Amino acid sequence: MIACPECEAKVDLPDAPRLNEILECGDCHAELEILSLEPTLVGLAPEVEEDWGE
Amino acid sequence: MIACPECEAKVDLPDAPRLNEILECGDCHAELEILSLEPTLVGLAPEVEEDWGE
Amino acid sequence: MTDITVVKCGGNASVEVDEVCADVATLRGRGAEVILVHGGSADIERLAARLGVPSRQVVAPDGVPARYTDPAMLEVVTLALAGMSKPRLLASLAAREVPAVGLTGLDAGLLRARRKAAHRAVVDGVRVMVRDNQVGTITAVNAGLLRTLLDAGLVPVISPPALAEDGRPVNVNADRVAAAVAAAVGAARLVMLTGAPGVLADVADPDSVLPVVELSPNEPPAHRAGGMGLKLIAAREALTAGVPETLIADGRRPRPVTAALDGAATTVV
Amino acid sequence: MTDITVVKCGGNASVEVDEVCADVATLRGRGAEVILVHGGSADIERLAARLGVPSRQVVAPDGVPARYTDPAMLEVVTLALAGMSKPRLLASLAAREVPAVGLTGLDAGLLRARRKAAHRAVVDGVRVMVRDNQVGTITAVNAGLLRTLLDAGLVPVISPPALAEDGRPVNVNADRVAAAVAAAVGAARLVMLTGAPGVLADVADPDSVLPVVELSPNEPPAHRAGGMGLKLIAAREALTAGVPETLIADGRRPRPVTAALDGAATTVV
Ligand SMILES: [Zn+2]
Ligand SMILES: [Zn+2]
Repeated sequence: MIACPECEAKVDLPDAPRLNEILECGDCHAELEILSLEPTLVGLAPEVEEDWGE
Repeated sequence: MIACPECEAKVDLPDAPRLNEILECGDCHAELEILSLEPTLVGLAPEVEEDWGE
Repeated sequence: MTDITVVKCGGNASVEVDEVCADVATLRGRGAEVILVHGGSADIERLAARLGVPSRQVVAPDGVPARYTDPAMLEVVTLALAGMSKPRLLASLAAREVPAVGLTGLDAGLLRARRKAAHRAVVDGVRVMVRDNQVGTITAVNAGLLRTLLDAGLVPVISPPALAEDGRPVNVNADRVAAAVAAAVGAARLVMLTGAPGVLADVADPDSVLPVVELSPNEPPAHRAGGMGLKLIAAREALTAGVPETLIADGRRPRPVTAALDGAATTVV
Repeated sequence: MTDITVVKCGGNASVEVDEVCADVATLRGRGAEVILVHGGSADIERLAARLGVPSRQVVAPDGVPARYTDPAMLEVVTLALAGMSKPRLLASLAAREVPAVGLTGLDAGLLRARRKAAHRAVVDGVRVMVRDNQVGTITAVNAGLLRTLLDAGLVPVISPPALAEDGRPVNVNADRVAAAVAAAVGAARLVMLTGAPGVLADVADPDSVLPVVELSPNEPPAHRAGGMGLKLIAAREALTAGVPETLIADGRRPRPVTAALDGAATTVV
């Protein structure tokens, strides 16, 4: 369980959280990124430019 | 058991012969090389120039 | 006035390697200047398997999967391309008395790239922010180095990796490297050899080679199936940058480049 | 008149690599022309272990063991030197804005070698005629290629393998490559960096560095212990071929080449 950095609502963590995993806040729908594990910390997932050709 | 190519005496083979292994004829002391296995064939081991620096 | 032909090939199977290198020797015999750009996906996959490095994929939001070059895989890419694919090509060229010099982007900043920014993708079924994908897009080519080598009668043999802005190596797409090189040296033509007869109208029908494919400057290319998407993007980049002629042709036949230049290819416009 | 310095280094440990590359940058800043020759035994051993390729030895009739480069090991040598050691050096030089071009003997016939003839040795305890040792001794160096690169302001970064008479790659000793290169380009000096303070009178005493070692033209060198034998043979080859100054010095310190040129080295005559 962790608090959404945008709206402070409780956010459920998956059973096996992964580093850099993207979650969605159930309340405000902000996209969050798991920035570390043990302790589990999240931040707002950044907006990035999509370059669809690699 | 195999015949020496130099003097035709019988030459004993080792228990586990290896390809390119060097044997000595017990009679004429020529150096022989195992050139193949199954069948086991030998030839005279060539004289070669030694270059002791690699 | 230069008349440079840039040839992009796979670099893996020894039969193809010998056929491409024999053709490069032929082209040079006629006085042409040639630059060879290569990948080596089969060498990369085989080496990754031998070293126990998993081949991972990122799936972009549009559903297109791409290689996930994590740091372990970047090491394998460099090892395979510089240590296996390139020596195989160089030995084949040397056997044909074609003087060639092997290069990656790390040589005198030959290929500089902008590191791909963090992006959303699905990895191993989980939606993540991908931050350690060691890939980039080419931003500059050291054309002066290539000119020096060509003037000395040498064939440059070029592959990834490239040098990112932070000075560390990154993986780049070899077809796009070929396009960037062709543009930078003002090549007369770019010939991309592939494991298909050309761009196919129907991927399941090897006889459906399109003699010409027309690309629009802005939209995703049609005929993207069968791995052609990135080759068509690369072709467009070359054409946009002024390379007059860009062909996609079958690399699995004798004299693959000569045959392509004689017309047995898909011309991209 | 050229004033070329040929530096031979190991190429393995990242600290040493950075120190050598920083020193190369310094030397070039003073206007010197530099050629870097490298090995990579630690990379070879590590990669061989990862790939499950056994490291085998041949023991010559005089009891001296040497690496047995069977075909599997030759592949590992090329992979490690061209795919790991060389890219590490090139990235370090690029980070210091030193334009460098990586080369092996396969590039434009840079290093040609005579394949070692079949010879008697003991392998795995059995006396055999060794016929598949993929090694050779250098017979020719493409000095023209090196001159072209030096004239363009580039640092050649050279390693094995070499090209045998049959056009296939063979392993060669990197110290002797350095000597052959120094001789072929008419270098002013050859500096061989090693993992010891220099040539030691007593291998067990790191303070027993000999300031000068004199070699006779025909007999095996004294002070062969600790792996110095081949370096001294290489030094003699360079001196015999006309290289005026040949040093063996510690590569594990900051500014290793500069320190050696300032006198902290063993000079071989
Ligand atoms: Zn929220
Ligand atoms: Zn006999």
